[in-house]
Amino acid sequence: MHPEEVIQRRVAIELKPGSLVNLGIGLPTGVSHYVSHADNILFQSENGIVGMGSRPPEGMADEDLTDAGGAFVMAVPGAATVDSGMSFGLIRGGHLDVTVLGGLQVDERGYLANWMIPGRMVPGMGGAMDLVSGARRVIVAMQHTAKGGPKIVPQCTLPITATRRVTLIVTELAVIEPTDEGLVLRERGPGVTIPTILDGTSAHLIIPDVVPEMKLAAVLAAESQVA
Amino acid sequence: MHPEEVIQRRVAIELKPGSLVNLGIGLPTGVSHYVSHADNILFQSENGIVGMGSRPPEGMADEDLTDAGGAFVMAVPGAATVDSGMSFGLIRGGHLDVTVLGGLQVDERGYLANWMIPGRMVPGMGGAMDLVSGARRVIVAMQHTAKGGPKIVPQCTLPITATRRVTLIVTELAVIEPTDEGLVLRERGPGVTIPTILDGTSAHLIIPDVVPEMKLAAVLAAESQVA
Amino acid sequence: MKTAISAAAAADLIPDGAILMIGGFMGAGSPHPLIDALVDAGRKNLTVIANDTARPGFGIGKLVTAGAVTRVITSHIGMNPETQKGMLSGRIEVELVPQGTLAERIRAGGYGLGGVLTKTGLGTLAAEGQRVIEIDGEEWLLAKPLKADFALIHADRADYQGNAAYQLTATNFNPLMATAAPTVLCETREILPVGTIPPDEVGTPGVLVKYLIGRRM
Amino acid sequence: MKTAISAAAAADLIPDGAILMIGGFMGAGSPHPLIDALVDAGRKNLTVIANDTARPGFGIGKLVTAGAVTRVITSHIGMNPETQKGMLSGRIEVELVPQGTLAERIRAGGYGLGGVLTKTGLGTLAAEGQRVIEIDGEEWLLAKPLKADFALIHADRADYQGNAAYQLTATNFNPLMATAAPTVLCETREILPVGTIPPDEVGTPGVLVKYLIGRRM
Repeated sequence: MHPEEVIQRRVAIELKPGSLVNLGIGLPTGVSHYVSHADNILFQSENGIVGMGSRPPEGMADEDLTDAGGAFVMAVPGAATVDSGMSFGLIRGGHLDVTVLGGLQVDERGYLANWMIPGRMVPGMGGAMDLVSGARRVIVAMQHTAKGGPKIVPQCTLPITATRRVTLIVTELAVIEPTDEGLVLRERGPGVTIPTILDGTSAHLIIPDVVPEMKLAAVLAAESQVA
Repeated sequence: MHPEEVIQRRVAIELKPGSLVNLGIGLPTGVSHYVSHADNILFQSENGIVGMGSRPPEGMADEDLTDAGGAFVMAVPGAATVDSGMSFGLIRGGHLDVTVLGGLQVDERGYLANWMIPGRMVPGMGGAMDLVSGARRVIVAMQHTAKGGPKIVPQCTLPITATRRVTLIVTELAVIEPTDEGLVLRERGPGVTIPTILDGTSAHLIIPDVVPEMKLAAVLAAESQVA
Repeated sequence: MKTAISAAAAADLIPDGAILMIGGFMGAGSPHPLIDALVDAGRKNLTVIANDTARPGFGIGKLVTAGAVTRVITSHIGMNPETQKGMLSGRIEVELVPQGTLAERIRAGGYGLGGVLTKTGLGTLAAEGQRVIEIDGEEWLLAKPLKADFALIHADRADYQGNAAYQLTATNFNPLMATAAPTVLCETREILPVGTIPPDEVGTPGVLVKYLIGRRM
Repeated sequence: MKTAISAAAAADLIPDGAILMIGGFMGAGSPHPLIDALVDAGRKNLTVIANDTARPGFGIGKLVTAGAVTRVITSHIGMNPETQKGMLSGRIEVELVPQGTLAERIRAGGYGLGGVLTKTGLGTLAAEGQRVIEIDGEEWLLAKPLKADFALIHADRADYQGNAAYQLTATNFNPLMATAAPTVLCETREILPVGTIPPDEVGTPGVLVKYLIGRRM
């Protein structure tokens, strides 16, 4: 299984029926492929829509209906559009249940760095700082390492996105929960051993007696996909 | 002529074509009777409408279309409705050209008191403090005296509405402009002499060499009335 | 999908002593059936955050008349002598807030902002006990965010997802209050099927609304 | 009644060195004909306040490509390598602001508020050089209001009074920006007779708009 699929299917399990969810551009967006329509999960996009749908079929795009990356989307029945003030009111005001974001680094404090690499890549924070500060739950969905180097580190060397501890880190190797005591290893990836996880992690991990293998959301029939 | 009519017709002259105007409940509301429809003046009501019209004919009221006093109104073509946040954004943000309010006292600093009499009448400030702080021009429209006592005083004894100097005071006896130097008598009421004005005023008035009699807006045919 | 309940069932959710935001402006755009149900249920000791207390026997005025209210945060009580009498006798604690500041304080509560910086009220009684912040040599009054236990709002129409649309000057404080309480009860003229309110007509996204109360239930 | 002018005439109103707010989000809801006209007019030294600088050759990206922009206040330049290159070379001064804070700073400018108090950015690079205000033991970042000389917005439709209505996610920053500049230029698909946009559909009251630019002129 491709690492991205593992991550997306594991994150999908975290999304409770009826919740409001913001998925970052890239890997997080793919989580929606594993969410059942029956769960009535609403996707919010910070450019101003609650109830974002999937990509429109060829020829049915509208330039006034896009996602935060500028790509065309559809709206689900019961969607609402809002201006940028209210969009971030929903985010900052604690009305967003979950945000799923990519990460460059996460550290033992549970702090996320995901918006710049000084001198090399300065895209700007966009909505990331508001999302990490304001969402009720922050899930970091990222590959465990980058070019073989650890991304889960003792302390972020890259500029952090917020001084708020994220809720959960999901990689293809592990599910890790930041706590008062530090980073706790909660689950292992499919067929992954604890030494493999430790190998790819420079942060200290607290290892409970039992670390089960992660469950993954089912692969849905194409017609159930919402985005 | 009734004192209220003098005040209303004099204030009407202050309203420039195309401007956005908020009229307080009571005496100020009557100013609209002397405004020509051709001047395209828009009336704003702080409960959330730009383009408020007159009272609806019998049987044509709608409970969702009211003025700030809760009375039924109509909307002019091109009206817009807004929530309370934006309504006061227009007021506080300097987008309102003129507010016309009643007054209990105005003093030599040009400060207005119009929202309470301690221990006797505490209606609350409603929108008055925002209107006096935020409108580009603040016109106080009031009778010159109350029960024979002066209302234009050296310093307000009642709680002030704002520490912002009002633009103009219009009474049935006089038009007075607060300036850096103090209160300047600009105009006399119809047939009113300067001694009569001074008699009803406890504040110091600066009297220029020429103090003309005030001009009044014409009485319009009923069909021209907008409110 | 949101639960559609009767006004009486809605009143049952609200305990004595609760802090309520109630939409409306002199009664226009108030959730009248919810107010009636609270009076019928004999609620006591309520705190009401609202633009005004309407008039005796109308809108929020009914709660004042019934003795259900012991504290109000409001901009105007001038049309309700009963609220004024209650304040002067000490039976009702009244915090008077300039209307525009009240709107922004509610929005700040709902939008996760730390406060409101305004010139309105500077140097007046409304500034008493409040902090003045100097920014680049200018003074601003710091007004704090407001939140409530319940927001009781009125919408013209809503769908079963909770999406609410407002009409004309009945809009007023309703969309702001819908953001500032964990439990939002939306009273509405009609509850429509999901998908029948166009996205641009929605003033309050359904995610903010917990209960719907239709007038024809 | 508002003056309806061509995009070229609109560009003539805007001098080199002006501070502009430009609506849109990755190009969606941007006033594209006005951007084209500014490029055609060869404007220089502009400050642009906008959510992003879109992509090279699209939306605000065209102004960057043309070298018309020397300063941007924005939340995201990640899709436009030219803006990033300009920033790294020092040719374009870039102030990066979290998106929600940018929206509130613009609104504060337009709504007469003294600033924005937010937790977003606290303890990060985005807080550098900014004031932290403690309120009841909690820390908040103070972000200052933004204003511009001109706001260039896009609306779906407008009437000759300047009332503007927005559509779907093309709304974004447009209604906020329409409050924060003394001269608002509203580019729109169609200009309609006064009275044909229902009051509840108006997102920006006409009093805020100075010039209308129709696509079919």
